[in-house]
Amino acid sequence: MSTNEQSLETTFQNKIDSELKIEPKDWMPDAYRKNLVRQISQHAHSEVIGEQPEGNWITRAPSLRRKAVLLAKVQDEAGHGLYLYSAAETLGVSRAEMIEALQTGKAKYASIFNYPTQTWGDIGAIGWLVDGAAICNQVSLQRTSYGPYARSMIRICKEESFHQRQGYQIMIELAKGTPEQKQLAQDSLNRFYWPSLMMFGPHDSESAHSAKSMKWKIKRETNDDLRQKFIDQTVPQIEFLGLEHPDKALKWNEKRGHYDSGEIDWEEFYNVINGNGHCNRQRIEHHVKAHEEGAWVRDAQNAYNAKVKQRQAQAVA
Amino acid sequence: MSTNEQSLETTFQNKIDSELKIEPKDWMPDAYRKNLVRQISQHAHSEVIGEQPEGNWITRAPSLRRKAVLLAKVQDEAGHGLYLYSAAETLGVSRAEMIEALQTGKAKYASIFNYPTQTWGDIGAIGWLVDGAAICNQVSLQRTSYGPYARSMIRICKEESFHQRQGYQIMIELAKGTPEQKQLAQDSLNRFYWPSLMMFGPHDSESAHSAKSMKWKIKRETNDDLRQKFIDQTVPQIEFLGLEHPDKALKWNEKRGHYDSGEIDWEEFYNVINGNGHCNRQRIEHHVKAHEEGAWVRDAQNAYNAKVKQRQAQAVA
Amino acid sequence: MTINTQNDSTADIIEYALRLGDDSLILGHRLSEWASNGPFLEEDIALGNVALDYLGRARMYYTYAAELSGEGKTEDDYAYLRDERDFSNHLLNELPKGDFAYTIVRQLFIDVFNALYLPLLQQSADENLAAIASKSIKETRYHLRRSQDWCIRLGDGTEESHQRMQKSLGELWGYVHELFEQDALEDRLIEQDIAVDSSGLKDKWLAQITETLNKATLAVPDAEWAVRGGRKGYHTEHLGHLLSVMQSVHRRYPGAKW
Amino acid sequence: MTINTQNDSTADIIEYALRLGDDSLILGHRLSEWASNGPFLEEDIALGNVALDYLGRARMYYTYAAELSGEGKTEDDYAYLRDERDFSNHLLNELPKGDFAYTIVRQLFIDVFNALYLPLLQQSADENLAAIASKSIKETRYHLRRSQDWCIRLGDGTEESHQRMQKSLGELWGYVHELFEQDALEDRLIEQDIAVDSSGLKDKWLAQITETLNKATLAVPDAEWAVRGGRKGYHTEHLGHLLSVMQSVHRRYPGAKW
Repeated sequence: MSTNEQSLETTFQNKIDSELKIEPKDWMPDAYRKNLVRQISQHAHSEVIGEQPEGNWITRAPSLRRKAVLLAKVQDEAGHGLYLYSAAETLGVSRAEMIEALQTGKAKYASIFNYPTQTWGDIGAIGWLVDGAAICNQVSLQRTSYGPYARSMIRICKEESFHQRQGYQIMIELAKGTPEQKQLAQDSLNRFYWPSLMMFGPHDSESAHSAKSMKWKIKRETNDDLRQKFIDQTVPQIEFLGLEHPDKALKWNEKRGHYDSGEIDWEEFYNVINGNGHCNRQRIEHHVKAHEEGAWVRDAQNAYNAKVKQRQAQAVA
Repeated sequence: MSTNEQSLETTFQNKIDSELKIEPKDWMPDAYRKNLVRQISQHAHSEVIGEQPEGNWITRAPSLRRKAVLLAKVQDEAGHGLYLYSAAETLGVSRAEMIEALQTGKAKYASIFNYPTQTWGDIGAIGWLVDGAAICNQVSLQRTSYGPYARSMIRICKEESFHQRQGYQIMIELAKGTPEQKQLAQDSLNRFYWPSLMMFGPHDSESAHSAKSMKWKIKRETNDDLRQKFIDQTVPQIEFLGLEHPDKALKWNEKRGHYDSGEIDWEEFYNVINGNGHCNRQRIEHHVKAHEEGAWVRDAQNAYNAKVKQRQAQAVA
Repeated sequence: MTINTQNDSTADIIEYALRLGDDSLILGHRLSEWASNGPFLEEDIALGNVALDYLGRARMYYTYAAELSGEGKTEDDYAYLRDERDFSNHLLNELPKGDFAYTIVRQLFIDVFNALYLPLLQQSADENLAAIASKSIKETRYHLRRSQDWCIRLGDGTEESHQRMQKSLGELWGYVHELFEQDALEDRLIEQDIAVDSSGLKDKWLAQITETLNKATLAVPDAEWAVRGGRKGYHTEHLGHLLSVMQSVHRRYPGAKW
Repeated sequence: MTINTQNDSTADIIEYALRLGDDSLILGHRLSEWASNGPFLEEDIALGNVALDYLGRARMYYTYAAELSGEGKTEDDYAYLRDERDFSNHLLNELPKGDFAYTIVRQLFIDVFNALYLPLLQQSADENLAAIASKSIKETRYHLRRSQDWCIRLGDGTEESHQRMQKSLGELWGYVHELFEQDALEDRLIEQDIAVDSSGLKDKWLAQITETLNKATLAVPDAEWAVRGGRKGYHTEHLGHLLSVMQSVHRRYPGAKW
């Protein structure tokens, strides 16, 4: 590393240590840039792929109100995808490149979306648990060191809390509804609880990117801390619903001031990540199909814009 | 016309007048051949296109028994299409040519299949009324002058009567069922009664092909006679179901020994024939789509057969 | 609103509100099928917006019908517990979403129609219908700009996009005629200045469509076919499939609240 | 049939019969979607035949389960009044019909499996299950010949047909593993010689598939992925849509007879 680079890196780290934001035009280490591109684009892809499991129930939503709320939510996810792609673009990568990385499997998206939505209850559980887990993460990312990312997070967090409340509302209606509805709620809780805990990633001891990310304040809290927060906040919510907690080993630890919980089935976690989820193939195929079917539209738009430019140029000449 | 042709035509007409069948290798007038190709292929196309309106309810049939019966019926229709294409092929036209004529609109199919199937009751009404009308026609065609066509008709008639009974059974279940089911039956009867009468074609006075077809015994009974038979047989069936007759002008005519009936809305008839039915475009588009999607399968089969032939030839050499 | 005290008119108005509600619900449903299927993210969002606007209108019309009926009905009863034969939307709204060109052409047809229709409905002697129209007009202006823009871009884009647009125009043309037709029920309401007389709108509609298509280098179809029946519940085979999906959960749990 | 007097076994047998019934119904349903969609008329007919055979099996298994349950249930109660989470078919059966290659590959996988499975089920200590197996074996032999023939024709046909077959093999491979897996319920029934132990069939299955694919100039996929869960009601998103359509009319008219 040259002296110049060393001094740049020192300035960079000082800035971070003083809680100043790094902005697109600022110098930054290559690894910082890469790490951010990876994380932001993965986050963007998750929003976009997340349209699918929930979109799966728009046409079947059991009331017009719920249909409108769900449609608006799925639309918000597309919007979040947009902000995040834009934030990543400030780091010098194009949306087309990111989409290509998603479709070829080079870039990842949240593995939770490889679980199928089987019942209307799943729409409640996803809003409540999956968005809830996402928020725990995103709240801490509002203070992330990269400016455009932090600002996207502030905007996204507001909408996500709204989504979480809507999801929990669905759960309340179900849990306080007919016995069959309550059964729907319990079943969805059972299926989505553990995968939600997995959303925080491996234990800190196993996490590949954590140390560096913490130093650079890309991440502000560790996987395990965030997960603990989520576990703790979810207990009274389950109680309020009058549902059974899926974790039979769950126990209040007076000393820690937290709940101790049963161990996550990491084999399942890696199993789903590695392509054995119900929907891994389906999600990417769906994305590729929509993208390919839209190619002629994008081409037409470009062709039209070029024509307009040409006409304007001719008009000026 | 040469003397030779005249004598051939005399022999041909004598044969017909003596109720002998014309067979593929027999001499026949060009117009007879053309007329037959038109009629048989139209009949074949009707069976094939008829798969669609009924196929529309296979996935929604309300009991497993009905699902099996309906699936078998639709399959029978495909079978009838096959016999009839084969019968037409004996006249020197290929199935591919006939399909092409169907898809480009040169050949027709029964206009009844341009009406949509909107409810499960329609499956009953089609079996009962549409197949019933078809049978009236086909029974008389068992004695048609062209041998292969007559023999197809004998085979087809057996299955069609079976279908008609099944359709009527559906109507009985509905008409004797809950008030809502009875309403389904009445609604389907109302929608399919008049179009079924139209299936016999225009009045004899208006029918373009009738005179010649009667002379050649391609047709054995006139449109109006067949229609009258159908009207008469349907009255007690409607009564048995306890449904209202859709023809408010219907009245028994003691002198004629037949029912007098209200006038058919011929404007609607020609309207639907001329492309303004709900399903005209859909039916042909569906057929074209399935045919195009199957092109690679047909190609593969031909390629494989050619390979096998070539290998056999090489093995012999 | 003296009219609502007359029983006959009330039944007519309920039916009229349901017709407008059905048009909105079914079109909104079709548009909602674009979620995660658009040609790019911005379109997922924009189509979702339009879908939401239509869904919103459906809810207002149904809620008004439910109020008038005085039978304790809700918007959901109309959406989820009626059968195909009870739905009275124009056929144009129920046709499958098709490709993007098909969706844009349908929207153009309907947006131009609504841009003419809603200002008249806003003058309705029925204050509730007038109020719904007022809320909808602004949305429709935005929808219309979008449809016109897309129509021009795609018509005057590539050869493929031009062909797709022209094909969709041909496929949808026969379904527009019933938008301008009325039956005795609407005639009665027109006489009371409640319903809109759409029969007089066809010339203006055609002029505006022609103008947009000209800009888009597309030809106005001259095909003579016309399919009709939506207002009488006489639908294409597409609607039944839409309803069997849409109503599946609601019907599965009778009486449940969501 | 002394076994049926034991309550625990009865519940197990009902569940086992439902599993086999669900496999048959869902696959039969998918095959029935080919009506009017085949590549030529002969195939509309042939696929309809296979669909009918599976539908017939479903009815036999369900009817037997209904008899055992002794609650006055019918075959239709199982087909029409259970929810997605109650269905226990293997996932392979519920995947969409796909193109003709996809359908043929799935049939090949299942036909080879059934040709091994049914002769063992025919030996079941449960006479009713044995009888259903007996009736089905002949059908399956015919199905298998068809699948093998088509597989060879399409694999060794054109470049396009070869590619489509290879693609379908890749897409379906991960779904075959659960065919050879059992849970405690089936283990209990295996011990009583009622259920078939399919775990031992995998090698034979693979050998036969390999033989056919070799003849078809197709490669046996070596991908390591495996998706499972059907027997526990843990389904792909495709099944829900199938059921919402399939059950729509039946659920719409509760208690009606057809």
